[in-house]
Amino acid sequence: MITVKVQREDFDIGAELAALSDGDTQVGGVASFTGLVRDMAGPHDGDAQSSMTLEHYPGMTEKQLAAIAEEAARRWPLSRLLIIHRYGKLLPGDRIVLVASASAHREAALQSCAFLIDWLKTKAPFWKLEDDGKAQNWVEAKESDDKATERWS
Amino acid sequence: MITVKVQREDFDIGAELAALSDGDTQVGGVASFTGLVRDMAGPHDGDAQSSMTLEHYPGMTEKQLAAIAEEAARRWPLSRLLIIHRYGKLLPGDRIVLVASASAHREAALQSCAFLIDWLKTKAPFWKLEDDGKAQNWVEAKESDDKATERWS
Amino acid sequence: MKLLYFAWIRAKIGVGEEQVALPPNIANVGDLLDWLASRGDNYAGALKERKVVKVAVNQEYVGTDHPVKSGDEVALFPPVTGG
Amino acid sequence: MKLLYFAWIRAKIGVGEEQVALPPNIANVGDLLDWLASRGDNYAGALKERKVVKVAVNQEYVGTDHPVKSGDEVALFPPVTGG
Repeated sequence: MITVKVQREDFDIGAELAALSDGDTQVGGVASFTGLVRDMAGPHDGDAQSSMTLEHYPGMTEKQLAAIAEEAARRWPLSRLLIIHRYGKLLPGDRIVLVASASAHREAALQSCAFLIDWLKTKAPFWKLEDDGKAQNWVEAKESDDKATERWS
Repeated sequence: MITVKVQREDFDIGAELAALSDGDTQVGGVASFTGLVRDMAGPHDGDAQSSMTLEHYPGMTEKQLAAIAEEAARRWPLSRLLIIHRYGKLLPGDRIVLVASASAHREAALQSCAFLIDWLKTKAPFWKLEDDGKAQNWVEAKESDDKATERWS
Repeated sequence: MKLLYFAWIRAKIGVGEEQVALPPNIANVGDLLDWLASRGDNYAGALKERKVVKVAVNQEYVGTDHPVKSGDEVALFPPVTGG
Repeated sequence: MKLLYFAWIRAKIGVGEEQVALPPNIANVGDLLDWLASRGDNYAGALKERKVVKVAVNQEYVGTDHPVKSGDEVALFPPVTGG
């Protein structure tokens, strides 16, 4: 019912979302959120190539993602639930993360997706190192992310 | 920026979602909701094959979906927005509808998706005729859908 | 005037679409529904529960006081159930 | 004890992982952080802003009063920024 993947490779959203309802005709809706790498080198930075490197804590990452997913499954009536998070070097436009949930009820699917991505942003041990083509810097945690997580408690 | 499709054919979610951010590296997230046909013949109904036939109002449907999408684009900072709704005869597990939105901000993407599906359920001229394998009946509008739409006004 | 019927309203009336010549005293949607209901048992039955009948004139939702004229496309249908 | 460092804490300390023998007076996470900060400028610099240092013992988030013992895996890292 809960699938968690932490991987360097890209993923196939169509196949992943299809798998969330495959063979289960009680599923009425599948909600998803895909996070993408934004371009940090602005349009005025000429040919500067920005990138992002995701570091994580192998072992703890999987445990935390599974715990977040289990919490979502306790809060909403979900049939299946998926979290995929990538690590390593990524370029603008690359997929970073996919959260998705399948439910008989659309509210449960959509709300649990919002919950998963909010919690993941404040609990899962990943760190982003941004490179705007000129300098590297570690992305700072946002207070707005803490606030977003608080609304679920 | 806004894409609306009303069609008999199935759609490729992976390709549709990829198109929502393709070439736009300011997109930080893509949210989606896919509605599926649930099986109306319960597990005790033996080999009864249920189905659902969607009737719509050609012309007005497209206008209403475009109006709903434009309203979402006014309310949230969205880069692109997609609604695909099928009509005709569908079987359990078949995709009915896809709403998706791309934004720099995850909240905007997720909330606009919830808005799109709620509004669509009360404004878009589609009607479901259920066949549980024994009898046909027109699905009744749910008060809960009206309530869900009201929270956006 | 072009009339369109959908879902169980179409099923009860028995046709999905028809062209009608408006009597001169029909000014708005309410008048039109009254007149249609008088055209036969199938119409009367389909339009009995007047408050569940949704009306679109020229593909826009309208209320019963909305004016109608002979060139309009008027659609009658039950509450929508898509999505 | 196995110590793991991530992100800029790792970069400032200069290693990602090390095995240390705990001095006998280290009872909890707070003691451990104090002792680590005394091991050199790189540690002191990395742990200067104590309130932004997150700690996991055996892969679970803990507070500074959580006990530590020699067989533990202890990780120090800044607030997470995934997703």
